[in-house]
Amino acid sequence: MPASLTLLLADLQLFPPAASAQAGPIDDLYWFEIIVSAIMTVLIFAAVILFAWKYRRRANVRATQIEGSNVLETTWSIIPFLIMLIMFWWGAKLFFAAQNPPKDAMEVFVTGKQWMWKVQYPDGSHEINALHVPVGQPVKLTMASEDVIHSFSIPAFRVRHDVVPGHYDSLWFTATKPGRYRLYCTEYCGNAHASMSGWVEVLNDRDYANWAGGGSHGSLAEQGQQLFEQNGCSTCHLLDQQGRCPILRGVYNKPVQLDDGRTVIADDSYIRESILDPNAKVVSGFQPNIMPNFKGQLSEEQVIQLIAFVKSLSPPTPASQQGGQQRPVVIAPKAKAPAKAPAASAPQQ
Amino acid sequence: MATIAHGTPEIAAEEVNYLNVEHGWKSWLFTTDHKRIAFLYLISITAMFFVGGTMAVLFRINLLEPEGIFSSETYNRLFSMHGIVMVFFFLVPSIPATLANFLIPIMIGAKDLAFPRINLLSWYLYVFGAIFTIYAVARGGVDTGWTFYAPYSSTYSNSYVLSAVMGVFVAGFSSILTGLNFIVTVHKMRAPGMTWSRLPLFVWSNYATGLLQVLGTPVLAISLTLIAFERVAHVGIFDPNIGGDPILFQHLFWFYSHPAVYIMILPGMGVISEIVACFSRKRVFGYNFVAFSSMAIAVLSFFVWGHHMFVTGEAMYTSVAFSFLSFMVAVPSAIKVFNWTATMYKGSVSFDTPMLYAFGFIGLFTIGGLTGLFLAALATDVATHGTYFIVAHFHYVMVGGMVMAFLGGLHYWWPKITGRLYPEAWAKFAALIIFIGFNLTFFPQFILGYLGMPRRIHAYPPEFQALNVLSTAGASILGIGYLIPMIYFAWSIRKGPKAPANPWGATGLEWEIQSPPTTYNFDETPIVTKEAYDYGPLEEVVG
Amino acid sequence: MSAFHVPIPKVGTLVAVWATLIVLTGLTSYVSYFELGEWNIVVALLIAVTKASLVAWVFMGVRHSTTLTRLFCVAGLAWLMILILLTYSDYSTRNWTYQAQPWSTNKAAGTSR
Amino acid sequence: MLGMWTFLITEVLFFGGMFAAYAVYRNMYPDAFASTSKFMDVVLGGTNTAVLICSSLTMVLAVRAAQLSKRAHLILFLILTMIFGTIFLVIKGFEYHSKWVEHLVPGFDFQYDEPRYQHNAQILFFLYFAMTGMHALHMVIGLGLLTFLLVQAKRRIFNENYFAPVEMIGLYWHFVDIVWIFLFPLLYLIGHRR
Ligand code: HEA
Ligand code: HEA
Ligand code: HEC
Ligand code: CUA
Ligand SMILES: [Cu+2]
Repeated sequence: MPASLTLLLADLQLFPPAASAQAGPIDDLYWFEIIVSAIMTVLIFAAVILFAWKYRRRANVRATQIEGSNVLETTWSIIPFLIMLIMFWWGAKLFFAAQNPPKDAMEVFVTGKQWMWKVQYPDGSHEINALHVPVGQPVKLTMASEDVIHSFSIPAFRVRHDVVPGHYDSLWFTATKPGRYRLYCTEYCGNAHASMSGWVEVLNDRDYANWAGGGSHGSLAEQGQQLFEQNGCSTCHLLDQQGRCPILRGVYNKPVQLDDGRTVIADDSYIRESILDPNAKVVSGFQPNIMPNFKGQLSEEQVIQLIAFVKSLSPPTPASQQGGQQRPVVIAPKAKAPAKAPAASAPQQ
Repeated sequence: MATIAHGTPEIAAEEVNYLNVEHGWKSWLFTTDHKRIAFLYLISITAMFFVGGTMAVLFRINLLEPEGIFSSETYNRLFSMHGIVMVFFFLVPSIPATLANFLIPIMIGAKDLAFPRINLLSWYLYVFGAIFTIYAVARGGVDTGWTFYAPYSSTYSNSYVLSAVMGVFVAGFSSILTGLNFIVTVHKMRAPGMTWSRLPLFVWSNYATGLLQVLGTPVLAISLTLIAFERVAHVGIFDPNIGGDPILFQHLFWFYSHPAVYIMILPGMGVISEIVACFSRKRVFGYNFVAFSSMAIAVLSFFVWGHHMFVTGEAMYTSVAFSFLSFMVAVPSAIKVFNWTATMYKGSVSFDTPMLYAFGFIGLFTIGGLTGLFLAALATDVATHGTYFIVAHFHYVMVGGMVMAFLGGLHYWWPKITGRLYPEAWAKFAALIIFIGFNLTFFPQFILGYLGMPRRIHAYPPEFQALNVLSTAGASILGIGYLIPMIYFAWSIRKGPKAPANPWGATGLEWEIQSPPTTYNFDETPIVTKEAYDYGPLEEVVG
Repeated sequence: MSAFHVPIPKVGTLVAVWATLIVLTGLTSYVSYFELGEWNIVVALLIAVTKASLVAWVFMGVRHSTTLTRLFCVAGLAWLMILILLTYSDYSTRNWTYQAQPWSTNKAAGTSR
Repeated sequence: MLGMWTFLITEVLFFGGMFAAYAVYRNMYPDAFASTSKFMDVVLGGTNTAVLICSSLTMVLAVRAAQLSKRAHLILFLILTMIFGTIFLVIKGFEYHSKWVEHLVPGFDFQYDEPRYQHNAQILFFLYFAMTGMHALHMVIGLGLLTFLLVQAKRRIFNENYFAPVEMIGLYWHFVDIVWIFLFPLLYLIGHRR
């Protein structure tokens, strides 16, 4: 057995690689917590051992009764609390910073289903349980689930987000070190939950260009265009003239006036909802119940392609930079946002 | 009612006590004596602990090999049942339904709980719940994890979710009734002179636990009911296809289940307060603070449930609030740890088995609690959620904390409960084995967790094998460690030396009556004139 | 517990409360026929709270009860509010986003290239 | 008595879970929820509210009678309370029946005449059935308890020194009334006549 033991130990790893821009800062916090914990643990162990030994029971020595001490109690409530405040503040700061992707983030779509991750790129290529990203480039994942809750996790990047069916979840990171890292599903999702894992490949620019160049299938938007024809969207949504339906050209990321008076930004989630549950938000001036419900007929992957097509109908203007997937800089309601007039609910900064 | 003692001469010679007043199974199954009910509970939860533990051993064996040994179906059922059995059928009722059930009336100078029949009812509910759950196992098990997350549990899983949910639901009511009983008992049944500031800390912490049970459990009940409706009739409440929101289930579930983790630690803290005081021959340092911190934990624990949902897409500002409140709830725990430590200062410390468990508790709970802070901090939670880091965290608090406290308390009050002594040397040996086995099992899991190993997986990447093998090795040591007390306790019930009324020289009403107590505990209602920990003259500390 | 002097409520009081409750029921139904926007629910809930308090205060005898009982009532309500408000806080603030200064792209790019 | 109050707290939170769900979904789908109001019969709902309030009055009078050892009154008021409770359940039964006929029971061929809200309205109807159903269940239990009181009253068990069970069941009954006081506006009066 010793042989196999050494083999095991050779693999022994104690700390994960840090391969994204946010990994470092999170590790710093982690180490801070470890050090605080170590100090506290040692202090308490030391005190327990010291007292237990020094005041061990001896004949004729009686315990000294002590009532307590408010000063001590206050000290050992306040000091830990202050230390905890640091942890809280630090953790929250990093968490906030991880919320919204930078404007120039490259967008990749991820669909989770029992039991695999399907990854789609804007150029139309797709892969299963694998993700290729260029180094140094912020990447935003837009994630949907076909069935139950999954959770997309890349430990080396210290990122993770649940993928809840019914809407888009997102996640972003900037990979900093070329290499292969594991990705997992970390929300229990049924029998083969364990095999819902794969690899992230971080490539340097040249390798990434090579890898990305190979696509022969049309871009995501082109695939979306095909679906647009096949599913009869084009019969109603004529590209340039308005019939019973809104024109989709130029809609993306613009505010849309709804029939109940609300205004929403036509982002990915909004378009997804418009396709899968068109009546949830009806554009003002149009009738509900005309557009058929595509739930159950289109998979989340196909919806992603359609969105890419709709997006391509709104060519980036100087104001909205490349790719078109930017979020408005001002705080804007996410499209899933239920109810509430945005003016009332959007807190400024 | 039952036939009176056709007992052996030996028993006949014995003083009358609650164990030998009546014989026959009827005298047990229809008893309303809180002590007998506590005994029934003790037997049932021990059985459930071994059921849950055996499952743990089985799936730990599976984890020896990266590609797993069992099928994923089997593995998923094992850990789900392990979690369900351990949480709802072992740890939640562990100390409250056994030790506290036995001791609260005695400690406050009462003859029984306020509602003896409800107490018995709660045991029956527990048993029914357990039967439902075992039935689910027998039919093929449940594979949802103990958290029953929708829509997996409500729509997708094809295991026996319904009967397990029913089981937990029923057991939940048993827990509510226990809590209700404690609350009313503590309010209404205290002996004359037993003021709130004289209550033993064990009573305080179980009172706080009672509040948690009463306020939290109904919400669990309703959320499980909704899951059941969804499963049976596809009503759509958590179904994203018709606009239902699975996250809502998590809110309702954790509204109970976070407070539940304090149901699973507060009684343990109470035990430790008693043990530390007794074996240091000292009153607990800062009695008021320790008592008050139990209540603070009970109240604050209801404000933090969202910390289980940081990565679900919970609103960012809500997460921040929950994170902050999670740190708040840690402060009273810290107060307790410091006070126990300070109690030993200038004490007269002896190293009997219960005290060893108390040391174990203080150390392991501190580690478990401190790693809880890693999870309460938003950024590090994102890095560790859903991994073995969480598994390690909660075993440190639940097994390292509560199970240690339970064993400590069991040893401490064993002479009172059974009237017999246990073999001290074996007990010390077992405590040591358990401590070692425990750390070996769960410490490696912290490392695994930060490396990214997800929980609830039957197969894992090969680079994690070394640590997993260590962990399994630890689990088998731990398992043996748990067997030893089983054996000597069983032995001691029949053959152990007779225990005196107060083997430890402790204060407290329970030590002033005979071991084991008579059915009505006290011949006449005691009048309390002293505080709980009256170990001698007092000295004020200034400073 | 109960053998002692319990204040016996006057029939008149009870009937008056009953009448008020009936009137309030009518009122809340009546008001619902008007379009008050967000206020509809506010009014409806205010009336409901008033009715519930009346029932608790008079019919359930809270007005004569001990502080402890009152404390329990308040606790029940407080916990209900915790449950509802904190859950609600999640849903009602999901659309509040925040554009932080993320780990600046330049910095990341700078270190890696 | 304290035991009863404690029990009522658990009841508050038991219903509370559903109220929380209601709050969340109503906030998510205000229009769909409002659209269901045409299926909610305000007259029946209002009548039922009144019936329950009357039953609360008779209940409190029953307690009073018990406190004063007026056995005949006690029995009378208990019977009245039970009659009101039964009326409530019968009316509720009619409402359920009409929902069933109109295919408005989630899980049983649910159909909504406004396709636009088909899905989200289903959630409201489920909540409607869950909440009122749970409430009705409590009413049924309450009627059982009242029957028990009635039997005991007939047996002359209660007198001015012993009436705790009447008081306790009274508390329970009033609590069930209070739940309805909230259910009525929330379920019947939402977006009414919009
Ligand atoms: C007995 C049970 C128990 C107890 C007592 C605790 C105590 C705590 N827990 Fe734990 N927890 C669980 C059982 C428990 N937990 C379980 C079962 C889960 C997982 C459920 C699942 O998903 O399956 C979980 C998960 C869990 C999570 C969610 C993780 C995730 O899924 O992403 C979080 C996040 O905040 C958390 C935090 C805390 C905190 C802050 C405490 C605090 O109360 C700890 C307070 C104690 C201390 C802090 C130590 C003593 C203090 C000192 C010695 C003072 C010195 C301190 C300083 C100077 C800072 N826990
Ligand atoms: C509440 C109490 C509790 C207790 C006491 C335990 C006790 C143990 N737990 Fe448990 N555990 C949970 C609560 C608990 N657990 C919960 C809530 C989960 C989450 C479930 C989920 O994800 O849904 C979990 C999950 C969990 C996992 C993660 C599984 C996964 O995510 O894939 C692991 C892995 O190691 C584990 C291990 C153990 C071990 C080794 C013990 C040991 O302490 C057990 C020791 C006991 C025995 C060993 C039995 C007694 C001895 C014998 C029967 C003799 C025979 C045995 C030998 C000779 C070896 N537990
Ligand atoms: C039978 C006609 C019809 C078909 C087919 C149809 N739509 Fe629509 N669509 C409408 C109408 C009418 C509206 C406006 C009312 C509304 O929002 O529901 C609309 C609205 C939309 C919107 C929101 C537009 C905005 O300005 O905010 C999007 C996006 C959309 N449709 C995409 C699609 C896609 C993609 C398909 C095919 C898979 C499709 N539609 C098929 C009729 C149709
Ligand atoms: Cu997908 Cu786990
Ligand atoms: Cu928690």
